[in-house]
Amino acid sequence: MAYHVKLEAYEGPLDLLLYLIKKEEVDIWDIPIAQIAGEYLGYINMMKLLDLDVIGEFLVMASTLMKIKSRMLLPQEEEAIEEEIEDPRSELIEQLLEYEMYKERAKTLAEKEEAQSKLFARPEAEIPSSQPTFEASLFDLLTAFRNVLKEKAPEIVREIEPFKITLEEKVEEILKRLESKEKISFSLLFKECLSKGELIVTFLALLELIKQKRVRIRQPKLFGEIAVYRAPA
Amino acid sequence: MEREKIKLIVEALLFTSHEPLSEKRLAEVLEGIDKKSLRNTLEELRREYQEKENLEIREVAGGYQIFTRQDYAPWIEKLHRTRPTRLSRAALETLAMVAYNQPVIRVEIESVRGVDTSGVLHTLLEKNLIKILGRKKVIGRPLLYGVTDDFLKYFGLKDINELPSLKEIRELVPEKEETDEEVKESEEEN
Amino acid sequence: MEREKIKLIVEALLFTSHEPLSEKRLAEVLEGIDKKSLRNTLEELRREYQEKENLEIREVAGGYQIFTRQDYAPWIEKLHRTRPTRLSRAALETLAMVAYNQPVIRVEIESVRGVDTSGVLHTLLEKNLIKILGRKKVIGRPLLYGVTDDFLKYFGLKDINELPSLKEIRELVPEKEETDEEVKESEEEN
Repeated sequence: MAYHVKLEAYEGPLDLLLYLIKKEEVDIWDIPIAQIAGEYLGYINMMKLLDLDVIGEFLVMASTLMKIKSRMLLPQEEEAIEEEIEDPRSELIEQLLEYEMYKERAKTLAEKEEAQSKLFARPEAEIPSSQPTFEASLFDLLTAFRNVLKEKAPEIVREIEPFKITLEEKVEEILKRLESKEKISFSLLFKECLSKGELIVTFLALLELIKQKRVRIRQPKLFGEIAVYRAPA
Repeated sequence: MEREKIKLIVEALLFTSHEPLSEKRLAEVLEGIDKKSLRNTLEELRREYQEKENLEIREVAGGYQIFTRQDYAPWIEKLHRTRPTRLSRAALETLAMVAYNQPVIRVEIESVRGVDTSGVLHTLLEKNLIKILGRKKVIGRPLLYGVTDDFLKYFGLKDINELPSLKEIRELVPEKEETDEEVKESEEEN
Repeated sequence: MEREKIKLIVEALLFTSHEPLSEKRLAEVLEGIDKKSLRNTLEELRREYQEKENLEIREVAGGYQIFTRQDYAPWIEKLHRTRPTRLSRAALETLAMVAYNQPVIRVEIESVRGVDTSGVLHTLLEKNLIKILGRKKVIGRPLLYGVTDDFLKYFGLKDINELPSLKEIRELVPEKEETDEEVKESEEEN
């Protein structure tokens, strides 16, 4: 498994470019393209050395920079006669400024997030209801299952399945596993499935157990990996 | 810490909790507080709430909890009753089946979900999220189901073609554990 | 119903609710109340809570809700053993794009951010901070995204218009090492 090195400046090609512009203290309206392009390529080489796999978008930017650089080297007088020539950098500058604007907006959102996270409201009361409700949208449901199906390549399955596991057996299996452990991670539950059929059965078993209130689904870390818990007796 | 401050903290703690908080638990949070002054604070707070007409602090199951008073129950029940209900998972799943495969008959839904869906279908019909489109021309002439305009409204869609396709959903689903990485603990960021 | 009684009921309702209550919702529960007196009551109640040191009534996502005040967060976090989690920068940037440009399609976001955002969009959909609004009537009929009520709740916004405009952002966030000329010049542009 490739390990991820995530440096602030590496979040995207524009981030890196803005970072370099600030670091070199150059004017965003008059970027010394040759210098910045050189620095940029230096960082890309470093990323290659670190074996980072996010290089695609950075390469696109590098080629844009090189293109601008070469256009800047063209003798301009001849072109200028025909029409008011545009600075080859202007499109890039526009993009950078726009991106910077959203970075600022993101920053104010982060401040609001910070402020709001310190305010606590009344918790949701556990109102007994005849029908269990879930905080899930249609999208949630489809993606959860989509994820599951995607992780297992369909090739594993042939027409002949060595054994068939029923819904009841799967329900029992999940419950049994929860006897010895407090929780099982959602993804792990599916990783161990041998066939697509078993994946589906596992998913259905889980839904069934949730419906019967025998297990609970939680995200221990807010928005994190989903875990399946034994429901309190 | 001064007494008044402790009282304010305890009140805030009781407010954010939907289960009774024991003195022990409160003492843990208010590290280093002595038992007697905590109890006095709780007593004082409780007396203050006794003056209130709508709220009270009660000792329940070895802890303290804020409740609304009996007289206010009708309004609170009404608030919860009129609360927009969320659809159950079974309902959502069945709805998805109907929306993506309509017109569809019950056995087709059941062959995927693996459980009896007559109850769910009934609920969905009642809520006017699905409707009967007609009968399928096979043996037994089973009912055909489809989604309604209310379904589209519920999910904020203009028409059925606006439903994301499975392909699009697949595109949106990130590889591996990317989702986890999107969220960083705040400490890492600082 | 007399005014004082209404206030007590409204307080009890706000007190028990885990989500913001809109005036409309409150009026439904308090059948027959006229809008003006409800609004006055809410105003009065809010002023009363302003006197409190530990609780306050805030307007969020088109409704009213009681919150504990910032200073009390450490104790409450300790009680619930929660650690605040934060959205990643990528998630915040994408959210900003969606919030300020909704309805917006994926390629528009990507053209600004310069990176693939499908993973982030998925995360945000999953957290119910954004939603699919429909499809754009262009070739390929791409999905349109917008922010949700949960977005407003998450950031404590009354409504979408409460988002600061770019000008306000500049005033609010004087950047540390950002070169002065840079800011000035882009202001001139506006």
